[in-house]
Amino acid sequence: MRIRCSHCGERDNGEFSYLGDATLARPDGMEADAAAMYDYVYLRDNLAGEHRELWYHGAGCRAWLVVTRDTRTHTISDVSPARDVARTRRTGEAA
Amino acid sequence: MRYSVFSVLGQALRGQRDWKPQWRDAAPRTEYDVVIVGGGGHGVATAYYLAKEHGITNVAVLEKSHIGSGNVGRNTTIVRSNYGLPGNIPFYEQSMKLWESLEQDINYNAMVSQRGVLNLYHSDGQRDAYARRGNAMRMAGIDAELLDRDGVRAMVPFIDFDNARFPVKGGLLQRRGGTVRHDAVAWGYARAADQRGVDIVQNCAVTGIRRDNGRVVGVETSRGFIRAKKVALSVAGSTSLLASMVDMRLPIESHVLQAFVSEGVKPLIDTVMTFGAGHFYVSQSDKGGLVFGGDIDGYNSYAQRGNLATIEDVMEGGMALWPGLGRLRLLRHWGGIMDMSMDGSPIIDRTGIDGLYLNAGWCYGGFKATPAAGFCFAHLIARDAPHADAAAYRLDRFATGHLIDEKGMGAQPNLH
Amino acid sequence: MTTITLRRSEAGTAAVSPGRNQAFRTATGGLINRQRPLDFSFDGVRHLGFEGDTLASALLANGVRLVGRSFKYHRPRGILSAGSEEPNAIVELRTGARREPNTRATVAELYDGLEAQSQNRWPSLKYDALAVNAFAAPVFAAGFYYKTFMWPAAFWEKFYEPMIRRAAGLGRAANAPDPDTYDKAHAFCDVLVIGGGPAGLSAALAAGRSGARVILVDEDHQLGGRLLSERREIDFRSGADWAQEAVAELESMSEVRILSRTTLFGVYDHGAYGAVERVSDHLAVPSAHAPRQRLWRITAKHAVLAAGAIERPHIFGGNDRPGVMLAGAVRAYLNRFGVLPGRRVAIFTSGDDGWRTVADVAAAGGQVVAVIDSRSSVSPNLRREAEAVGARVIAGGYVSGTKGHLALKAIDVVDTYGSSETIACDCLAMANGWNPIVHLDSHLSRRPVWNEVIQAFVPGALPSGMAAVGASAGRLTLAECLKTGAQAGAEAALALGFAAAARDTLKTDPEGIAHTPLWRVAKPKGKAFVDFQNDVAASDVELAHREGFRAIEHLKRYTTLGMATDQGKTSNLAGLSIMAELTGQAIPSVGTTVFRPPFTPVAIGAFAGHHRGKEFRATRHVPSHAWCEEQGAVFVETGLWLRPAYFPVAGENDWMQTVNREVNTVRSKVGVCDVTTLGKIDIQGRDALALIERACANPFGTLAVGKARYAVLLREDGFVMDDGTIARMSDTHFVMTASTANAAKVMQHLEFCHQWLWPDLDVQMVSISEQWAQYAVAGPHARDTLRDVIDPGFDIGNEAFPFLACADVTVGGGIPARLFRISFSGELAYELAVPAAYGDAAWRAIMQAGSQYGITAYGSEALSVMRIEKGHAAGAEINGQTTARDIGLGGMLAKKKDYVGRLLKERPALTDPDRPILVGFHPVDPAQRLRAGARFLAVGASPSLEADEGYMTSVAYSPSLGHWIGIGLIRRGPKRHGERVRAYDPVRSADIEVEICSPVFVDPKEEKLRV
Amino acid sequence: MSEGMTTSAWRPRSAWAGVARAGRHGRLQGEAGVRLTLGDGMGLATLIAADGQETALRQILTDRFGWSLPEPGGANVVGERGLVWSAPGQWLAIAETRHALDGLAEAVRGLAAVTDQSDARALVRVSGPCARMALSKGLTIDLHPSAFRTGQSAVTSIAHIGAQIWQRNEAPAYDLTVARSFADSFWSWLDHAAAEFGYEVVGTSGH
Repeated sequence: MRIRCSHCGERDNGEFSYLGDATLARPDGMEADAAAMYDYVYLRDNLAGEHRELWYHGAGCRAWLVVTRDTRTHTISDVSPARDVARTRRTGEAA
Repeated sequence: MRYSVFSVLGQALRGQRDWKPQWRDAAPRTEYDVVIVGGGGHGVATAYYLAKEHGITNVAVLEKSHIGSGNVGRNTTIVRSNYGLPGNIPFYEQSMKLWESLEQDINYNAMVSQRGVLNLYHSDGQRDAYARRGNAMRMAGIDAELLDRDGVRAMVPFIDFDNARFPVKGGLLQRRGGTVRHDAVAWGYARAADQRGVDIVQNCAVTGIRRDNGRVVGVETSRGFIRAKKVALSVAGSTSLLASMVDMRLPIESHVLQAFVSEGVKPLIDTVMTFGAGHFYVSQSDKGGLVFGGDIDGYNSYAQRGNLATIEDVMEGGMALWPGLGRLRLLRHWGGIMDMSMDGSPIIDRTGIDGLYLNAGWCYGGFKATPAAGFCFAHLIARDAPHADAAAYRLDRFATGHLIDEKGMGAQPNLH
Repeated sequence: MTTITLRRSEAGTAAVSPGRNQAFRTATGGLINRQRPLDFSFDGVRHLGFEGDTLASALLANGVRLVGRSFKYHRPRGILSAGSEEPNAIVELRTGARREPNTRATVAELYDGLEAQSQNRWPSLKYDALAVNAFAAPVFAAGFYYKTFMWPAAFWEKFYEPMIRRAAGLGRAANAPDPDTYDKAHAFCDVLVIGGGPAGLSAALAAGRSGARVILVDEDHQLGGRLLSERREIDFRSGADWAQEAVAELESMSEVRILSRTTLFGVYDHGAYGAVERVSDHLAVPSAHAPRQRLWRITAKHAVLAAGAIERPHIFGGNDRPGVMLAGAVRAYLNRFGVLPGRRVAIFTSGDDGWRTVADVAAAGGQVVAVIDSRSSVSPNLRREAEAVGARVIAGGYVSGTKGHLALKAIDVVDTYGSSETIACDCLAMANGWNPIVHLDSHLSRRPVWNEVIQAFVPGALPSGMAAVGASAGRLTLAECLKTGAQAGAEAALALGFAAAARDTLKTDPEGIAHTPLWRVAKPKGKAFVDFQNDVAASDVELAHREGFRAIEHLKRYTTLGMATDQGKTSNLAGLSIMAELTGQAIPSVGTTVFRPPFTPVAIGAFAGHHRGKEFRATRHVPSHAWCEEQGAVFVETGLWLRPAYFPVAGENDWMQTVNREVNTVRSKVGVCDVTTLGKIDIQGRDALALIERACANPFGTLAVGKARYAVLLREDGFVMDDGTIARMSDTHFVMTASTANAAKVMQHLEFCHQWLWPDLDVQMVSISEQWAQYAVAGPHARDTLRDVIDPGFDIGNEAFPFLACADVTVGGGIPARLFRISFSGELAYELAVPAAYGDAAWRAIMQAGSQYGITAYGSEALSVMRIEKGHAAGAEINGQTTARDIGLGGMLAKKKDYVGRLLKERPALTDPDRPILVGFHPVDPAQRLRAGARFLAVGASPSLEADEGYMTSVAYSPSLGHWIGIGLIRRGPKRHGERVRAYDPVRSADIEVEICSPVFVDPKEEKLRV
Repeated sequence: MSEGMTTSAWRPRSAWAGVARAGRHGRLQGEAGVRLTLGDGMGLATLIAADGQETALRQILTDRFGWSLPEPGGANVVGERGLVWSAPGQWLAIAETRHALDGLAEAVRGLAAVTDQSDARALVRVSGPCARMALSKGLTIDLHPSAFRTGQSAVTSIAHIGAQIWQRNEAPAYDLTVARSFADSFWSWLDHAAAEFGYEVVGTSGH
């Protein structure tokens, strides 16, 4: 498998480590409740199809990436820097 | 026809003419007491024990392909009960005991081979962790031996003791562990369930789960609607897909685990051996091929294949442990889809929906659990209460914190 | 049909007479070098062959036809094919540690001194005792073992299984460390061409001429594919000559790389391919510095599959007799190797293609005794050509059986009217059509589709960037191979932006491919084999059908059809076709088998490459490593690190004596320990503190500049991830340490926190683990020692530099360093960090400075003893299953901030008062030894899971106390000080009484570290 | 501080000490296919831009040091000085000696964090006709001129060991660094990879 890192270009998947679903948002702050945190930590859609997921380019630029990949075919349609995605999301939340 | 040396010899004289299909290729009826979704090892075992232990025979096993086409036919055939946590220990030991009497019970030779499972350790810390586990096993009455280096050498003299990057210091041995011919487990249970009246329905894909007033009433399938009082999901690898039909999210991810077999050779190793300093475990099939594997590829996948990075990792582990493997050839490698749960342990439980039962989250350990999973799942379905040996496999344990995390990896499925 | 003479080897005629026994070598011809005779042996008998031979061709040249015994029935087996699909002719190649079982003689290149042995026979190939199995064949039907061997149960492991295992298996592995080395290489290209036959060469030429980067892979040592084995014509020269010219042109292109002797074995995601190059397998031993094999990982933008096709055998009685061969193989031996596979050859064909064999046999001096075509209508031209060389032609007939024991002597033929006769022959060539090699294109889970015209599976829809051409695409004629290859090569290049010029169509001699497959003969005499190697006969397929194993995967698994080392290359379709017939279905309705990698078996060593033995994983060395080695330190593997465990000195004869001395010296004088292996992270920026506050479970807001603090990190699920220290060097600059084992994990986690959870924090973070050598100097004389190491002007006294202080200092006369007053041992202690290049010098300086106080170097063992004496949690306690509360850190957790793990650590099970909590243990009888991993249970309780109260996590012999001590997790531990329990350790036959105590065994008031 | 250093009696130890030996190794016939020059005593520092300060940082580096900040995957190295891209917003500054970078942190204060890494890496210059082929045995990136040229860099791994590589010239010559503690294992791989071509080691082997 080859993943095109947003910063480094295409690399073998052995350079990356996988975390999982990138659509989940951590319930932040002292107001967050345990039920929401349980949901965030434990429950997954586990889609068969396009899956947005977090990968870490640990053997490269150490960037976290949001990869959109079809879990049935492994076809990757998008890779974005996670920090950019996260910032955009936070802006969206704030708006 | 009952299987025995006599029937085999008899048929040899008759040109094998009289053998019948090992199970009926049943067409689905319109209604059952219990519909089991998934004709893998667990599904057919559950049907068998429903019939045998609980007298419930109005049962259908619905399989989208053919019996045993999933992980029961893709694994590395290892059976063991060398677990260390109280939630797991009684369950896997029950499974081991069922393995020990399986063939006579179902009249099918599944080649249960108690050749021992040897986990190697390479550091004092690993040794102590194995001691902790072995002691827990012994307290539960399960056999466990902690071998030192010489003890290991006596069993597997050919591994690298002299030039190893991570020298072998000893191992945890469970002699009652071993291997079982995987396909035969599925076939044997299917045949035995069929003989007790269970309908084994192949080529029947479940496309929906119908509910009425919060209660399950049946399943939509590629062969029409089938009414059922109870529906039991036993579809490791695809659990989340089935669960999504009733809007249920689960603490499960689907991951691909690769397995490997070498060309057949004369006997080399007569135990199951696990490398403690790399991702590699190996045994030899009765046919002569070395059957081996390693870690999961580590990303969500429903494709039954993996990638080179993992393959090389496994082979490096193999060569590091056993340098005599170099000229042996890899014959075939394939991938299976695992239900990786959030704590590395399974779920056998009711769901929030009346009449819907769940057997899932087996990670890469489902094969060894087949008899007990069938036994305990049948118990749950029949009595609506968990079997004592599987009582810890609750779905709410993630919320309550009663995790069964043997490796201590936390809520990251790909690390279990 | 035009007849073209193959390029003859130069010295073909008289210079070297055929070798001593090469009775079946043709007088001339073949792509072999008759000037280079090669000596080899088979089963101890010496023969001669020629350079260019395979082991199979050389054996045939010497009249050796019996080469092996089958798997189950031990039937005599010969050579079926001339390629990598071979199921029968598998031998043990080489000897000793280089022995390679199951080697296909048909692809093993001959070299001088080659030694091969037949396998799976005893005592000899000719007289194989287990051939009696053949008489028991009626019993040994498919799956018979599932029905018996069950009584008595205990007999399986003791009797039945060992017997079966000994009989099964094929060759014997060397099972000695492989003496050869393996290599890996990574290659990238625009167009990968798989297969160097006419289609592949055309594709490579078209793509190469455009300037694209091309890799051409072929498993043979000589490119040309079937062109080498057939007498064909391209543009008025022989196919072999054309291939040679094509190769020469390709070799002249700088962007084309040709990998011959290389098998493309697997297709992986996103244009990744695996190939193995047999660099030295054609040599007796690899030359110096050369690997035996090299694993290529190829990344290609486009791929052209030109892998060719495999000929299908016929299914009739005794079709496994040595001498029965594929017709294409017969032609390969005749044309390429100059070998007559038999003198009296019969041909059994179901298509025009098989008739090609007639002229080839005749041209090589053999006699064609008969051509049996299963089709009743045969072209008059073909008939005429055959009859012209004296062959009988039987149209509409079939071969029903064979005669001969160890080799073919005659065939039974049934003619179109049903009457049978016996025809003497020593070779039967079977031509039942060709199956395109669809293996590679199905590796990515694509299913092939059925093609009615050629009655075979061909590639279905392929992933983008992949094209199949030539025979592997079902385009079986030479003209189509050339055309589709050139087209695909040009298209791939064009798609990648290279200008590919079209070339003239090449002219080829005419060929007929009319074909009506005969899936099996009507009335076979004797066992008709489908899978030769696994001894699966047509009757086994019938049995599987009878027993309900009708799905293709069931058929395979129940009968083992297609599961042998050839993975069913010659048998899968035959099995499928019989099942189709039995179930009354069309072949594609029965299913397609899933082809898995590798295409042909690959040596495990090749996948491992350099990474074996000591090089399995990298070894990391600490900065004091050279000194430690000089001192004869004993090292221990800790993750990738090699750490000094202890430093024996003269007169010490067991490790414990050494460790006790090290501990005692630290506690009474001073010691130094290399703690460089700790992870070190530099955290700077406006929001550095904010990130630390969210990542760590204890508060840091109050940490003053110049101070360090213990830090605990939780996972989001509330369990402890790691612990370390955080030192504040300035308002916006922190240095954090993580444990050796978790260094990388913590770095990754912090990056996650920063980049994903809180992307708005302005933080600059980098690992400095490698920059700084870090040494713990501990003991009452630690300060005295360091005063001589640290440059004058830095006050490291207790008042100016109290416990938990940190500061930038210089050492050795101006070298920047960092000093932390932290202690793992419980003694007055400092950790001194110096630039790693000065690590060696600093270490020596510390040893020098401390010598007047009796300094000792201490290793990880003494470090561990002292931390247990102090009750500090480490890896055995922070094992991923414990909470901060479990290990006695509950009190330090922050209450007024959000941090990772805050919420879920409060789950009921994690706050259960009955949870095991860390305490200390000492043996009631001080002479007794403790062991980690022992379980705790009440005195007098009988062992059971219910009685289990926890377990010992770490133990040490405490020289400070003079007895063993331990720390461990036990239910309600802190409330039970003084209580006695059993430490039950049956796996080491130990069961001793211990008393629960505080986990801090030494200096509980912490007086020593604050002086 | 820097003046003090010159008077130090402490001798730095090369990362290659006891690991690499000068001279000809591997295949001995013909010209060495690979030439390995050991780097030693160079100044290295990580430079990480503060959020939103990249432009200002770029300016000051140009003004004060004459350096241009390379784009992702770039390396602007002239002689033995320059910057190599390492990660988003992060570069490796290189200079002939560790002291040559002494003023960097002060110069970019507020704009970027500077962390000394002079001791963290082992550096080797790889050149010679077979340099690409030898490196391709461990590197999983494409070094072909159409994909990787002078002025390009990559952070990747080589035979399981983290590495940073940049191309110095079209000869080609590459500078390659690995973490210091891995020097021994890395060299063992390099020896294995280069032996079939014959290789020559030039430079210090430490004291």
